[in-house]
Amino acid sequence: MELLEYQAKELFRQMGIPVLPSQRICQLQDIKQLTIPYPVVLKSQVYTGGRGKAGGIRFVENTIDAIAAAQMIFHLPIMGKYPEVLLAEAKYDADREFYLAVVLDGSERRPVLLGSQQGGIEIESQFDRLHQVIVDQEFSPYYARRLAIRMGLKGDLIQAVSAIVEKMYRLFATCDLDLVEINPLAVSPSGKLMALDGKVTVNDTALGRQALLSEFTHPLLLQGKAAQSQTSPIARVDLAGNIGVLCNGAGLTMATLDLLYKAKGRPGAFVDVGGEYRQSCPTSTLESRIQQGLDLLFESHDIQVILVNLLGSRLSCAEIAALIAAQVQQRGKYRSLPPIVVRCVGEELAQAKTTLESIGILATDYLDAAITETLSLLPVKQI
Amino acid sequence: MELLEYQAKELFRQMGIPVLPSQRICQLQDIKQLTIPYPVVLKSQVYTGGRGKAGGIRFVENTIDAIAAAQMIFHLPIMGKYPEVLLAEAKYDADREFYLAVVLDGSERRPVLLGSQQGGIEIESQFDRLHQVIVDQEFSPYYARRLAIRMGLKGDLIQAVSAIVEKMYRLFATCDLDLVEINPLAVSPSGKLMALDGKVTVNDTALGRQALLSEFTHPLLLQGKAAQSQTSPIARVDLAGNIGVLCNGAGLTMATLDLLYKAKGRPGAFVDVGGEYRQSCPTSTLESRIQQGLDLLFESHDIQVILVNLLGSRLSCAEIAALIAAQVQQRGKYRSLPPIVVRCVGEELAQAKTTLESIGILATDYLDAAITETLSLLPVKQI
Amino acid sequence: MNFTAESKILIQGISEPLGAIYTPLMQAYGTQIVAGVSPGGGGKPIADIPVFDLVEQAIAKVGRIDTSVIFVPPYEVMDAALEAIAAQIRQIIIITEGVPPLDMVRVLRKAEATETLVVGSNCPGIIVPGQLLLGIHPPEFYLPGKVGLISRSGTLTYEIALELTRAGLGQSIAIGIGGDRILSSSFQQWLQILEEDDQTEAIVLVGEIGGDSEESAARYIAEVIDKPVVAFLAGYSAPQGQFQGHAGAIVASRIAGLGADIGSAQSKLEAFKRAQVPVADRPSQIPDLVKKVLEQV
Amino acid sequence: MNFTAESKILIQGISEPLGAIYTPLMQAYGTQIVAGVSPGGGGKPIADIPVFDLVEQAIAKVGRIDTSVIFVPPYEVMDAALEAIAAQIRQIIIITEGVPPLDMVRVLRKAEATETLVVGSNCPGIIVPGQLLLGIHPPEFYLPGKVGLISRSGTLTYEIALELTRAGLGQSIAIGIGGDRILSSSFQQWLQILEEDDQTEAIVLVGEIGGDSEESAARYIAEVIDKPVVAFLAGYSAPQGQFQGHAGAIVASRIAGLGADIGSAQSKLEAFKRAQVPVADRPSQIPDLVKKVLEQV
Repeated sequence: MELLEYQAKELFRQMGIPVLPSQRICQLQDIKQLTIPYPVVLKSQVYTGGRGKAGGIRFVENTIDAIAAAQMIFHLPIMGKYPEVLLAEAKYDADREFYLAVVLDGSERRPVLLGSQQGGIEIESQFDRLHQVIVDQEFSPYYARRLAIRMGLKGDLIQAVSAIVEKMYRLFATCDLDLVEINPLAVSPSGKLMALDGKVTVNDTALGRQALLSEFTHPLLLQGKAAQSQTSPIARVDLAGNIGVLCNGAGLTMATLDLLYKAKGRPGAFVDVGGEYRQSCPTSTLESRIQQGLDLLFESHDIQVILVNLLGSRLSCAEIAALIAAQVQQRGKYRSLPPIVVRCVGEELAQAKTTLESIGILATDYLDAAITETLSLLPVKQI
Repeated sequence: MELLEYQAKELFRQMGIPVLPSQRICQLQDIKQLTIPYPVVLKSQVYTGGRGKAGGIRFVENTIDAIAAAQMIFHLPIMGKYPEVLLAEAKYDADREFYLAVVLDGSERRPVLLGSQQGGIEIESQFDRLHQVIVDQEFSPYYARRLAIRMGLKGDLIQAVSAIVEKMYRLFATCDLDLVEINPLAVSPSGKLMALDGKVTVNDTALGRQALLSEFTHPLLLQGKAAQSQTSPIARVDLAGNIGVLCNGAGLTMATLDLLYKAKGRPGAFVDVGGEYRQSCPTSTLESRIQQGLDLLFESHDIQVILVNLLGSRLSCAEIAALIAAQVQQRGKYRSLPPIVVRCVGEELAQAKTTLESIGILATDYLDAAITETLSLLPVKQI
Repeated sequence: MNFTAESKILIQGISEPLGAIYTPLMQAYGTQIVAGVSPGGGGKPIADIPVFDLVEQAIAKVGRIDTSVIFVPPYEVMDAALEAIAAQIRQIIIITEGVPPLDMVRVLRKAEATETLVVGSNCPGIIVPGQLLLGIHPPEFYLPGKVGLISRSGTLTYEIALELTRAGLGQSIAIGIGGDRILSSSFQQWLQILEEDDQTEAIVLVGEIGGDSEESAARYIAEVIDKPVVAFLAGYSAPQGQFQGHAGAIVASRIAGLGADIGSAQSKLEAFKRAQVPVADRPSQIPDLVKKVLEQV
Repeated sequence: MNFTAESKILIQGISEPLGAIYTPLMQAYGTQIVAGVSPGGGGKPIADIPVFDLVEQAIAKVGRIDTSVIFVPPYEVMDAALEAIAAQIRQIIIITEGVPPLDMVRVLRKAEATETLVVGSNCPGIIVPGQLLLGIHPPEFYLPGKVGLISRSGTLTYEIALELTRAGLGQSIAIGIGGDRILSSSFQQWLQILEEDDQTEAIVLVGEIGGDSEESAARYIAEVIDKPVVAFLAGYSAPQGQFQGHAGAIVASRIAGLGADIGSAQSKLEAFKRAQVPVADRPSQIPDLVKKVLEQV
């Protein structure tokens, strides 16, 4: 779960990472309560990047300018998203801009410290200039100093920058982050450091145990999309086509979609009812997840055929067939449903076939056959 | 630095260790503001143990009883100390009482978990029944479960007790404690646990870095004797005799006192001006520490002779002699000072002897000679 | 690697929902589950398996344990794994999904220091067809044989095992290394193990888009693997961001010099091409490719 | 143990107050100080010694380091020691006083895992008379010879060295193991090292009241040390609580089965008596006892 800039900076403040005085602007009249002296920077608080180039950051010299700029930013979509909050911050004159980050590296299977003396908006084109230090053993501040040295820093800046990296790492470890990034870290002519922008991504698996911390530190940690995704783990992803796919497991779902595309089909939505080993959704509720998933596909008006592809050691074809048959009969009372192809594997396949064929649904244990059959059920012109 | 019970319990509450509702009583009229329903327990908040047997814990049924009991406890010295605060706490009926502690074990050079099913006031006579688990590697909750098993617990109590031990360990590690103890940990008939008394000792070396934490958690962490001992590291320890000792280093000080006792002398006070390698008192101020120490001994009216014994690689006998001579001459202007024997070792001893003998002070580089000389300077009847 | 019908197996979290479901299935497959651990549940056997409160109690009672299979809830996985390592268990399989990655990093550091083989988290475990099941693979999809199967997926692994089995190509072992960002054992580690395994004659590697596991594996195959390898890849058509790895990981991969396009199906496909590893177009094509590479040996 | 005139020495915290004072004294004694570390101070030599920002930079420039002597402030000691260990330095001496004990525990765990010898914290370090000085012993009190001196104290160690030197009994080595509660190397470790050291013919052990180091050392001497040992003990007359170890430590020691009276002078004296280790009545008596035990060998 990504945090907004002002949330990230609130965490920075608590960790002792230097940030500028700032205020949240939730509505235009908040501008009048600004206690930060002008000039002030107003920044759109959206999750996507590139807001500077899109015009979501404005410098203002007085209240009148500020209200006009805030109104503009509130109505400026960035990558399609409107901000709910702006951040008003003191203006800061940087002599130089550094880049610092701590990120979880799946390849090294360790946290990695990243840094560059060339920070700012061009960092994405400068990955080659990023220096890295892998935190192979338990963290100790010498890793942070090592990064400062690799960045080419000298003298007092070594300790000043490594002190900030150390705090970033503690935030990273304490809050189970995927990423904490400061870009730019402004360096004043006298060597003073200031985090001008901040990005924090919390690992979703850890949200459940950061509840207490977030109460102490920042209640926003548990708001937003992640909390939602925890309470309803089954979601339909809509695509541009007309075939609905219900499958269990991300890999099998992707492979099934790939097969449909390769056969010139156009998936219109898919639901991954999940693997068998997630503790948060015990297997005992697999049945209810299949039902939820089917309903989600039934709700999509673009879907003209549904492919159900389920594999696993505890899936009985007969049970799946009974489940689907019951649901189709129940939902079919009130509306017409798209045709369904069911692919499952097991000893009771014959029984499943009987159950499903009686209501006009084809069942097979071969994936290729299921793909072919699914496509054949589409109206001819649609292919 | 030891914390008072109510301070320890405040930390327990923050860590999620169950404690009873309680209120601090700083003066008698606070009793009237009690929101805890009667019956209530009033407890003297003193650093020493044995307050229950001394009468410092009283159960009261109503406000009138409570005021009388509080008045009594405020005026009851325990090991010579009067409480400044009482703790009023809900009464709790325990089915059983356990003992739990986490302690730093210098012998094992590790933290050690301690536990017993026989807690309560008799624990000191029951050390043999205490079970221990050494936390040899980085802590993980299985160490806490191992303690629960060694304590002989079964079923749900294993997880319930180990969850509390885990929190105690986190408190121990986060706050740099020497000791955290819950005695008794009350067990209700239904298996619910409650920390009825708590003891927390913070390691003095860590007080400097617990400032931030203590601001977040408990401002009292930095109050009391430890803060004092940090600002004035030179202290005079008074004994029953008449010889003053000024020495550098704990080991040498103890050995010097031992030699005086063995020679039938009676030390009346000593000042350890400290080793050479303490970062908090850099060697550059050794001179001022010697001056402070001498002044502390001059202030004691029981001291009839002073032995100065200083050793170290950067101590010049000539400089020490000059320092002592100057101070004796300065202080001696206004009052009569006890005779002094100076023991120091180095090339400039001859010069030191000249300096000191001119004002009637003997200097020697032999410790045994210094001891003999010191005793010889006492009035004969005193020996 | 020590996974045979003689292996002595411990189940940590035997009374957790998944542990309770899969333990009897593993047992039914012939796996020698000698003990279970469930703190607070010690002394009450489950499916005739003795249950203990602590791993060390289990070992004291039943003797040496070769492998522990972990089913405990996500936030208890790190402690369970460290407890197993402290008790000298040197093979650990973590089935649980949703383990915080920094917990896995701590387990990994300890595993490396103690030369412990850890699989997972978020994985179906290991099956050695005809010998033992350590996890949740559906055993009826598998057949004893000579093909080693290594996969980042769960159910897709079963799909491919099924295709191999239907084609009469049995498996020497199948390992789901897991789908999480921090994986305790990598494709490389398992490629090396299967390269040395006498029972394995060919290897099928099942990858997904996201991360750089496949790219690294391809390079590793080109450099040190002599046994024939066939790959399959899922996610050519996956919508952007839906299954992709995290931007931060991509940043880090780029810095590691693995190219800007890392993680995409195209990048992985090209990596396999460079390593001369045939990539199957569909699961049902895998048996043909395996037969072909085996004939070339 | 590798402490000779040829040893290459690093000073961590060379620009800290104590580092700046004692580095020239060590150098003057002939100690080969090849580099200093002072984060932020790299590139500016001190007393002709090259100074670096990181330990790894120092090693890259000057080559192998045998021992690092640490003078950094108390809260930076753990990091400095871990940095030295990570850079493969296998002997570390921590002079600094006031290091939080749990920091020392973490250093110790790492030291044990890497077989690193750590001395301190809060200690005068090591002197090998005539060869090298690693710390703050006053070298003029020492004389090359055959007596190994191990002590928990600082200045008391010098006192006893002085008595030996005055009596013509030189020292093979003197180690201040430190006065803190968590000591990275114990009396036992040093007894074992000196037992194996060819230069050492007799050992003087200087203890204090508090803790159970002397009791454990006495048991260890009785069990495995063949070289003659003489002990001295400070604190017979110390007022209760003034120099005593912490109640918690005593609790723990009692549980460890070391008796209820652990930590007192009486307990230590009896332990030495049981181990047949003569205990000197006063520092000036030590040379006589050493001569006596050497004659008996």
